[in-house]
This record gives sequence, C-alpha cells and structure tokens, in this order.
Amino acid sequence: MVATATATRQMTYAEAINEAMRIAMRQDPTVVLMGEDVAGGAMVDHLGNEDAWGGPMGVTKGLVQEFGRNRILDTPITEAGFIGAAVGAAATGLRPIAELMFVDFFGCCMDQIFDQGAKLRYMFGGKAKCPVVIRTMIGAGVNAAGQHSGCHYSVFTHMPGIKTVVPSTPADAKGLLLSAIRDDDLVMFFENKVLYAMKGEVPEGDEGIPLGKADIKREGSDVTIVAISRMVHQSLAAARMLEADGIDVEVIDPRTLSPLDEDAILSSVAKTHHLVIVDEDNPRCSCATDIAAMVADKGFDLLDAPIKMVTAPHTPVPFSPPLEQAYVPSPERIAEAVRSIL
Amino acid sequence: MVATATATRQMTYAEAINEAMRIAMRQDPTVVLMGEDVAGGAMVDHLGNEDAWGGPMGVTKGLVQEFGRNRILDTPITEAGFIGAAVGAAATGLRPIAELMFVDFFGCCMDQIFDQGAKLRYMFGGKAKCPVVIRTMIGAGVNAAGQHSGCHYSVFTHMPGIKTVVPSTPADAKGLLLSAIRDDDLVMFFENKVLYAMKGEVPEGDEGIPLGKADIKREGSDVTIVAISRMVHQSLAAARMLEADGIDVEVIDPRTLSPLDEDAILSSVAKTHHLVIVDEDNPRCSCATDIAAMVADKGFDLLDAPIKMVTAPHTPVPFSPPLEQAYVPSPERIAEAVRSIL
Amino acid sequence: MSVTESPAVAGIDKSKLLEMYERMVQIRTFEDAAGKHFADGLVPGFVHLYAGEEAVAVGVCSHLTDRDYITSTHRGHGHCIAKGVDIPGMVAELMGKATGVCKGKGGSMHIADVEKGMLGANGIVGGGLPLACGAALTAKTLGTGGVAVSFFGDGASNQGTFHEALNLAAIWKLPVVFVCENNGYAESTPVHYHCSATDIANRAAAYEIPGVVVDGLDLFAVYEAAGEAIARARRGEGPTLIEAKTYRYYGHFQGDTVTYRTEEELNQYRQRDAIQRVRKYALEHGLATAEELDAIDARVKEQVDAAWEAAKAAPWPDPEDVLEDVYVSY
Amino acid sequence: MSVTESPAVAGIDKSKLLEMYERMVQIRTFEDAAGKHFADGLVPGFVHLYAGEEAVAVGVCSHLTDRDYITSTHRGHGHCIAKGVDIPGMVAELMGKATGVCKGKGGSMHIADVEKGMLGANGIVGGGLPLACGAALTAKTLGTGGVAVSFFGDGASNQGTFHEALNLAAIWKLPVVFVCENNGYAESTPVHYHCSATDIANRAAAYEIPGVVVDGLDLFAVYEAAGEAIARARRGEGPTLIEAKTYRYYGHFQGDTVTYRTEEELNQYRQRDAIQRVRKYALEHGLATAEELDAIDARVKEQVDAAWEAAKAAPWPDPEDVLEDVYVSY
Ligand SMILES: Cc1ncc(C[n+]2csc(CCOP(=O)(O)OP(=O)(O)O)c2C)c(N)n1
Ligand SMILES: Cc1ncc(C[n+]2csc(CCOP(=O)(O)OP(=O)(O)O)c2C)c(N)n1
Ligand SMILES: [Mg+2]
Ligand SMILES: [Mg+2]
Repeated sequence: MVATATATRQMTYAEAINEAMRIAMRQDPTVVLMGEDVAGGAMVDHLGNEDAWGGPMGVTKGLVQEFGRNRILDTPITEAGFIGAAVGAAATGLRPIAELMFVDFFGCCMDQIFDQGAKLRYMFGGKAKCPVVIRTMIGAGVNAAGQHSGCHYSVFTHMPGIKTVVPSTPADAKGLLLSAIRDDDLVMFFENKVLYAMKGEVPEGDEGIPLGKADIKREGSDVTIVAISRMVHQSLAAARMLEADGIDVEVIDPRTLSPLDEDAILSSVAKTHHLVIVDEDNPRCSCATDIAAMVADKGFDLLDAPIKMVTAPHTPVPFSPPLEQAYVPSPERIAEAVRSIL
Repeated sequence: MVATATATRQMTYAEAINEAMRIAMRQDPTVVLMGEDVAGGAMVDHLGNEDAWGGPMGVTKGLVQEFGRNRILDTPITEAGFIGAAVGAAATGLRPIAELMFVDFFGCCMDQIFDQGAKLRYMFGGKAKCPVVIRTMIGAGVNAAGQHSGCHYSVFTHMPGIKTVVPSTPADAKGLLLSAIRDDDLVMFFENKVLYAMKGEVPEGDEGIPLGKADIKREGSDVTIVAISRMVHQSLAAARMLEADGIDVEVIDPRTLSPLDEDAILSSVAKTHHLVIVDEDNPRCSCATDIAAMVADKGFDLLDAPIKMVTAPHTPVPFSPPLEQAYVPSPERIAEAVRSIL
Repeated sequence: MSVTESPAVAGIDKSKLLEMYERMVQIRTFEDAAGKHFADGLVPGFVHLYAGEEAVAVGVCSHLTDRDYITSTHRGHGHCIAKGVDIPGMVAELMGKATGVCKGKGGSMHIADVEKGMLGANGIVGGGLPLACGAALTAKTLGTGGVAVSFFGDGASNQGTFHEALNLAAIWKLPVVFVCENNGYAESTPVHYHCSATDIANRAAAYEIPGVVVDGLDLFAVYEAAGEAIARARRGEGPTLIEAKTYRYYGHFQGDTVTYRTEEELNQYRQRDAIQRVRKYALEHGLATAEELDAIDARVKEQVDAAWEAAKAAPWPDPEDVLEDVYVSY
Repeated sequence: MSVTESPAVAGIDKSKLLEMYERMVQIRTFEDAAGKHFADGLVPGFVHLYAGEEAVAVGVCSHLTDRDYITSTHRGHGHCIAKGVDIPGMVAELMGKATGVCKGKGGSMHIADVEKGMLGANGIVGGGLPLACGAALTAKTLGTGGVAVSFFGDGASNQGTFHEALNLAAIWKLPVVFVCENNGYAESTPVHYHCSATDIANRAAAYEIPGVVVDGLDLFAVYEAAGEAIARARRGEGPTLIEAKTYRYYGHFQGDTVTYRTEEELNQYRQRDAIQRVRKYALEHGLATAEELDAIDARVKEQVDAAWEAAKAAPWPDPEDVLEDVYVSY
C-alpha cells in the first residue's frame, strides 16, 4: 500500500513501531505501556529516566523520557501477572499495550490472554470490552534457538476474541499498530525480529491502516502467493527469480490473520487460478492450512492446480546456522513450489 | 475397528480409560498418575485410601486403592507445577500420566508442555526423551460454558514434539491410551466428557492400538467424512439420515491427529471424490483446516467438489442450552454440508 | 473476635447492620434455591454454592461502591450479590435465559456486571488475581480513588498467579486487597494436604505486605479487617492479604457426594453459622427485633422466589445469538 | 562467612579444594573465551555469561554425582561445567557444530546432558523449577538416593513457577534444593525494583521450608549451605531454598551496553572476586602453592583453547538433520 498524499520518511520497522506508540500515547492519556525492561534501567538511581534500555532490542527506547514511569511500566518477569493486569486494566478503562518479549513465552500467560481477555466480552454477554494490545516478537533468523524463534500466530488466530496482526514493512507496522491501539478488542501484534532493522518509507501523521485489509505487495497474473510477515520478502525475492522464467507472481500480504481478508485472496486466485501460501510458522493447523482450506472451500472452482504450502517443518527451531537456514522457507523453496504447480 | 479373536465386554468410555491405566500401572512400576483430586480425599483421615473421589468425573476412581498414594498423586491446583514435574520425571526415568482436568486450563501450563516437554528431545540433539501422557477433558455438550468446554487439540497438533490422540469409542480409548502410555514421546490424550458414559464393546487384554492409524467407522462410496472425537457419532447419525436419500457416506476417524494417517484419508477421497470434515474445535487454524489443506495439496486431483468443513463457530462456547446446541455441529448441519457438494 | 464479646463495631449502625444482614440472607436464600432448582433440572452446567461463606463477601463488599472492582471465582454468586448485581438477572443467567445478566452466555461460572464493578465469576482457579491488579492499576493511573478486591480460595493460593499478582501489587503499591476464602478444601483435597502454609495469610511476608487471618464466619471481624485493608489501599499504601477461615455447606459442586468430609465437621460449622451470629448480635445489642429480622427473611424469600418465577417465564436466547458479542467490531 | 576468618572448612581437603578451584577457573576461562569469540562472530545467537558467579555453581555441584540432577537457566554454562558436561562438546555447541553436545540443535541456551544429570540450560525464565521437582520425584519414587537442584535467578523468583514448585516440593517432601542466584539484576531491571522481598530466601517461609542467604562470592559458604540442604534432601526431609548473593561481570547478554549499572559497582564486586578468594585461602592455609595454582590456570587455558580450535575445525550439521530428533518414533 502506498500512502497517497501523505509525506513519508525513511525509517526502520523498529522506529515505526516506536513512533506509533508515541503518537497514540500523546493522543490518548489512557494508553500505557508495560513489559519487562520496556523502560529498562529507568528505576536505577544513577540513571533516573535517562538513557534507559527500552527493551533488549531498544524498540521502546525514549518512551519513558517522554511519558514517565507512570505510563511506561517496567514489570517483573511475571508474564501471567502483568499480561493479566493489562487485561484487567483494559476491562476497566485503560488501553494498555503489553509487551510479551518473545511469543515463545505465551505458555507462561496464555490463560490470561485466551481464557480471560479474549473471552470476557462474550461470556459477559457483550457488556464488556478489552482494548488491549499485546506486542510480541516472532521469527527465526538470528539463531535464537528453540525457545526464542517461534511464530505461533496460528494459535492466536485460532482463538475467538483475538485479532492477529503481522506487519511486514515499517509503514504497515506503524499504521497497523495505530489501529490496533485504537481498536476496542484484544489484539496480538506480531513483530518480526528480523525486520526490526529494515528501512522503508513511512508516512508522517497519525493515520491507521484498517485491520482486516490485505495489501497486494506485488501484482501478477500467473500465480498468487499469500505470504505472512517476513515471508512477504522471501516471496518477493522468489517472484524476482521467477520473473526470469517468465512467471508473473502476485504477492498478497494479508497483514492481519484474524480478521482475514478472504475477498482479497479469492479475487487474486480468481485471476491467477494458482495458489501458494508461504508461512514461517510450523505447518500443522497453521495459518497456511487455514488459508488453503478457505480457498479449497470457497474458491475450489477457481483453482487449476493443487494448493501448495511452503512452511517451516514440523520441528522446533534449531540453533545452528545451517539448520536454521534449512528451517526457514527460502526464495528457492518458494520458487520451486510455484514451478511445481504451473 | 473390531477386535479380532479377543473377547470383549461392554463398558463405558470412562471405565475403558480407567482399565487402560490399571493395566499399564500393573505392568510397569514406573507409571505414576498425578493430577488434581485423581485420588481425591485420599489424604483425608477418616477415609484413608477408601472411597476416594477419583477426580470430579470419577474416571480415576479405585486406582489409589490398588496402587497407593505414592503412585496416584493428588496435586495442589498448580498446573504449571505438576505438569512440569511430570515432564521432569519423564525425562529422568518415570512414565507419568498427568491429568489436566479440562483442556481449557492449558493456558496455565502451556510452557511446561510445548516449550519444555515437547522440545526437550530436539533441543538436546536427540539425547533425551519425554514419555509423558497428559490426559485432558474436551468438548461442549454439558453446559459447562466458556472455560470448561473447549477442544483446542489443534493447538497441540500444531506443536512439534507432541502427539495428539482423540478416541471416539470405549475400545479406542482403551487401546490408544495403552499405546500412549507405552509411547516414548509426549502424548496429549483428549477425552470427550460427553462420551464418558457411552458404552461399547471393549477387548480384554492389554493390546494397544497403534498411534497414527485411522479407523473407518463406516464404509461408503459417495462422500468421505473425516470426523474427530464425538463428531464421529454426529457424523454417523448424519450418515444414517443421508442413507434415506440414497447417499452412501464413509466415516473416517483419524483417532490420532499427530501423527495423522494421511493415507487413509487420501485413499477414501480417491474412492468418493468428495470430502467433508467435521470438527468440534473452533474453525480457524484447526484440524479441519489442516486436513482440508492436506487434501487440497496432495489429493487435489481426486476431488470433484469443494471441501466442506463443519465446525464450531469462531466464538467461545456459550452456556445457555439453545446457544450451545447451535454451537456444536449437528447431524443436520453435517448432512446439509454433504448435500451441498453432491 | 467472637460475637458475644464483640463490642459495638465501629462504623456499623443499625441501618448498616440490617443492610449487611439482608445481603447475607439474600446470598443464603439464593444459594439454597439454586441448589434446589439444580436438583430439579432447571439449572444446567456446573454450580458451586457459596452458602456458609456469606460473612466474607458481605463483610468485604460493604466497604465498596460501584467505582470499586472485585474479581471472583467459580463460587461467585455470593460475591455478585454482595457487589449489587441484580438478583433476577442472576437467576435468569443460571437458567441460561436471554434476560440473564450475561444474556445466557456466561452461566453460573461467568456472572459479571462491569458497571457494578463486578469483573466476573471465573472458571479458572487463580484467574482473577492478575485482573484485580489491572483494575487497581486503572484506579491508580486515572486517580479514581477506587480499589480492587480479589476473592480466591485456599486452592487458588497455590497457583502461580497468586504469587505473581501479589508481587506485582506490592512493588507497584497497587490499591488492591487479596481475600483468600479458606474453606478447608479445594474440591475433595483438604488444605492441610495441598498447601504448605499453615496460615495462608503468612504468605504475605514473602511480599512484605500485611497478612491478616480472620474468622470468616464472623461478619464483624471480616468487616473490620477489610475496612483497614481497603483504607490502606485507598491511601496509596499498597496491597493486603486477608485470609478468612470459612466453610462451605454444600459440596464442591452440585452433585458432589462429599465423601471426603464428615457430617460432624459440617455440623460443627453449622453451629457457628455466620448469619445466626449476626442475628444473635443484633438481638442481644438491641439493634433489631426478631420481627424486623424475620421480615427481612420473608422479603428476601419473596424476592428470590419471584426471580425464579420470572426467569422460568423468560425467553431463551435466539440460537443465532451464538455468533454475537465476540468482538466489538470485526 | 568471610574468607580470612573462615577456618578450615569441613570436608574440603586439598584435592577437593583444587578440584573446585579448577572448576571455577574452567568456568571463568570458558566464559571469557566465549565473550571474545562472540565478539569475533564465531558464536551466533544469544549468549549470557556466568563469569563472577562461579562459586555458586561449583559450591553446589561439588556435592553432586551423575545420579543427581540439576536444572539451569539461560545463563547456564557455569552449571554445565560444574556438573561435568564435556567442555569441547559445549564449545562446539556454542558454535552450532555437529560435534556439539546437542549436535548444534540447542546452542548456548539449551546445552544439556541428561546422562550427566544436566537437564538443560533453559530459555524460559523460571522454566526449570517444576522440572527439578519431577527429577526429584523420580529419585523419590525409584529410591535412587538422588537429589535435584534447580538454579534460577532473582528475576525468576517472581515467576509463578517458583511458587508452584516450592509448594509442590514442600507438600511432597521432594529431595530438591532451590538455588536462587541473586546477581542484582534481571536484564536491566534491578532486584530492589522487581522483587518485593528484601531477601528472596525469606520467601521460603511461605512454604514452611528452610531459607538460607549465603554470600555467593564465597565458595565455602555456598559449599556449606548447599551441603546441608542436599543432605537434608537426601534424608527425605524435603526442600530448601538457598539465596546466593552474587554478581555477573558481563552484561545481561553479549552486546548489552550495560548502561543501567556503574563501573564503580562492578569494581566493588571485582574486589571480592570469588576465584581470587579461593586462591588466597589456599595459599594462606598452605593448601597449595602459587605454582600449583598457576599450573591449573595454564592447563585450563590450554584445554579451553584446544576446545575452540577443535570446534572451529569441526563439521557443520547436515541441513537435513533439521528434521531429526523431534520424536523417538512418529
Ligand atoms: C486452573 C484451574 N484448575 C483446576 C480447576 C478445577 N477446579 C475448579 S474449582 C477447584 C477447587 C478450587 O478450590 P478453592 O480455590 O479452595 O476454592 P473453593 O472451591 O473451595 O471455593 C478446582 C480444582 C479450575 N477450574 N481451574
Ligand atoms: C518467561 C521468560 N520471560 C522473559 C524472558 C527474557 N529474559 C531472559 S533472561 C531475563 C532476565 C532473567 O533475570 P534473572 O532471573 O535474574 O537471571 P540472570 O539473567 O540475572 O542470571 C529475561 C527477562 C525469558 N527468557 N523467559
Ligand atoms: Mg477451598
Ligand atoms: Mg539476575
């Protein structure tokens, strides 16, 4: 998606996320941020509020200087405790952003997310809401090994009451995070750690990108690739490789997985009649299978060939560089999958 | 599956599960059972070991009398603590069966399941194993409402390192649980609470049913229904309704979701060319989508029509009887889905 | 503090006393009726009754207004009534009727009314404690002057969320009070087996916050301890842990055969019935006549009976409503 | 117990002392080399160094044999070495080589050797405590006489698993020792902010088990406290919580700019360096000569250097190995 009349600047994905939080917190005093080290060292005497960490990756750096310790809340290592507190705060009038450092830690706090936050509105007959955003890091690619490299947005996409957002560019990260913070439902916002340093044009201003709208990252006529998060870039690389063979690839970035823009996917398949889905998550009961099944139902007659899924294998994420490389879907594997159905 | 030369008796699904544990514990002194109230009152002075609860549904009743308090271990309400202890015990020489009372509580202990137990072998380079069985209750149908009625086997099927078992009959429950306990990997064993009282022929003896082998619960030639857990019975009821219309339904019960017997499903679709999947779990990133996607890839050319999925809606489980009835896939809805593709 | 010795309790005048008495009678009457109608088949699902523990919910919630929040448990009816949730709406909810406070979507284990500051009964043991920290954080951040109270059982005191919530509340000095209702059992498992602490209140020391044991059958003792803790929280001095030793008259849930405890034990507790003690106190101190108290009992009985009649006559939810209320927008 | 005052420590003869000294030097040398080679780009991923904390791992593990288990943390190299995991295999694992103890699948955060009783470093803060209860349950059930020790940080002491594991171990009287390595920080967050307990050892009281604070820079103090706790566990008397006050010399992870603490603070701790204190003690008590100790230092340096050379030359795993080792059978 190209911003229309709005001025843009180059910034990184991490900076875009930081900017979105800054804008939202300036506009709405009920927005608070909490998480482990999100200020980071801000409570150390010799630092005062200065030069705090801003999280291990520095994504939240500088926020405590602007918004103070009452709105940028360092937490103990207590995921169930502080994510639950964020849910309770959201149900009573705040709009918390809670940072779950790595998505792999969801097992420490899942009850507060899916059983409390996500179900509260439904179980209470629609008489409550839970406007909380849980920001979390996903993705292999930095050899962070088996407990710091997962994706697992499928688990949250499975759960009713949760919205799932998977930005692939700095501009999307900013616009989607603004919408997520303003949204009245529980949103899981998945930040791909490999993309933090990626630069791109990001619009000025405070406009959000609506949740539930896919983006065509590349137009093409021969095959549709639906790609999630970092896999958008792997797929664009595959598209460039395939161009040499005269294969014209369309790359669709759903940007949010729940809600899913089914129309955008089906329209593309109606044009190309071929579908490949690229997902870095593990293959079983994944977003890849979810999208494949949706098309095998609602778009069956549009298809000229089997639906191919290029995903991580059914294994944890290995540490060693050559193993991790084999784990993550590569442009080569994506191109091969495309060729196999044309 | 009909036992061949083995004698059988009528017993309930709950009794079959109890019997499997009894047999396994008699044969192997390293098998222990732990969970909340699995003995239940066994530590109350006036009872001694007598007449303990055996869990809120009585499934483990009588085991403490036979095996004593050192092998039938009541736990505090501390799911991360005792499931983690079961994992640690499994890695060091026991074969624990841990009871997670309702699957909905997985959010309280998921880290110990998926991040510790399931990944340990892989992260340790294959030099460890984790032979633990986690038995847990699933399913709507008794108005247990939003936090006691889920299925969510999809979440565990998604996770590498876990095996998932979903017996639909007393005989399957016994045979599969025996295999699960003897298996060297982490197995999640999903017991459908609505089926506990269901009676059926159950073989004597200690033979296990292999994990990874589907069972044809009804042969037919016009359409394949793949149905999970209690949905096998809803699908058999639908098949009887459709028989009146001259539609001949094959019902496949995968029995285990990870590993999945892909061949059995593909062979059936090769015969019927039509596929409906019936799954009580929520629809997104579910086992229904998983099986649909597998066939849309590997069995695309076998299909004459879209793949239909009949599932619970993308909502938590409602309490009120008419709402819960609308939530669970009914024979009528299954029959309608079949008709829609023939 | 035992009833007969207890002097006039600070801050409880006649009208307050009668109000608290009425709340306790409402809870008892509500629970007895729920038990009966469960047996009749009018109430589906799991039902956990609070009868016997009334002094705790009422003693605590009598200090609260609608700007204050509570979180509750699977055994939540008493907390709801004490916090002012509409009784006819609760009865309809138990039956799963469209007129229920949660439109039939929640049932006994999820009754809630956020407008009244009631953040829900909870099917997850220990699930409510972090939520209460959040409600307290809202109060602190927005400066509402409100507090949050989290009720939970002896069994819940072994959950990780107990530990995490108490530590978080302590370091952030949140205006929250943790009230452990120690009724001696978690399902069939006795507290002396499942819990390593003789007094759960002692666990407060691990967070360097006050911990108080009270006789949970003594309304006034609960009222006083809760009053102090809530005042402390409102003053910005942080959380308190209160352990109220109490007892449940019914089994863990309706249908429980209760083999794990003796009739004698139950009878001993019935001797010390919390409602009877308030009644006796009121009479002995001339704060009310038997007629006045009987009139309350009768009025409550009528109110609860009427709620059941109304709920029986109320419509079921429309099956299509199953799809509503998942998201605010989607 | 301060070093200069400390009398001959019970049970530590010359050979034991030198053995412990060597282990500590191995850890320090290993960590310094790991830090250097991380900076060189030879070690991918996240690396958390244990330098400064050697007395804890060595003081505890010197009481253990292979039938005893430990669980560890993200900062696990020291525990591994103290528990006897092969150093060349560890170095190869840090690099991700096929010859690593985990065949390159685990890396720094998941080094394990179950045969040696080392149940893994752990990327999940607080993840190891329940596992240790399980290992202790195995020992108890099978009557092996073994114990389990769980190492964890000050930050981990706020996780729910801490609470759940200590309660479970207490009520089941499991042969387990919980060792909290309080190094003052969880990442950049100081313990006085994140933890409501002044002494984490005081939290033991919540479970009615012994809680002991020791100077984690004093090998002998750790050795003694651990010896008592382990003996108690072996006697079937249940768990102990030990808090060792210690310090990490490096940042939280390699790459950390460590802005949250001062050079002065670091230097104060370096003055009290655990290895230097052992060295001084050995010399003062005539248990070793400077030459003997220097020879150990040199031998260890050689051993570690050789391990790096071997690891550099070792093969990478075959990419297809990514699919192996998920299940025993599937
Ligand atoms: C996380 C979780 N684990 C287990 C259960 C099952 N369960 C429901 S109530 C209960 C006992 C609770 O005991 P306690 O906290 O003492 O409350 P009480 O029932 O005595 O009021 C259990 C084990 C649950 N609902 N949630
Ligand atoms: C469940 C979980 N939450 C957060 C993290 C991120 N993290 C890794 S180490 C660490 C700090 C741990 O502090 P402490 O327990 O004191 O150990 P230390 O690093 O000081 O040895 C954090 C927050 C994690 N790995 N796991
Ligand atoms: Mg209780
Ligand atoms: Mg620390």
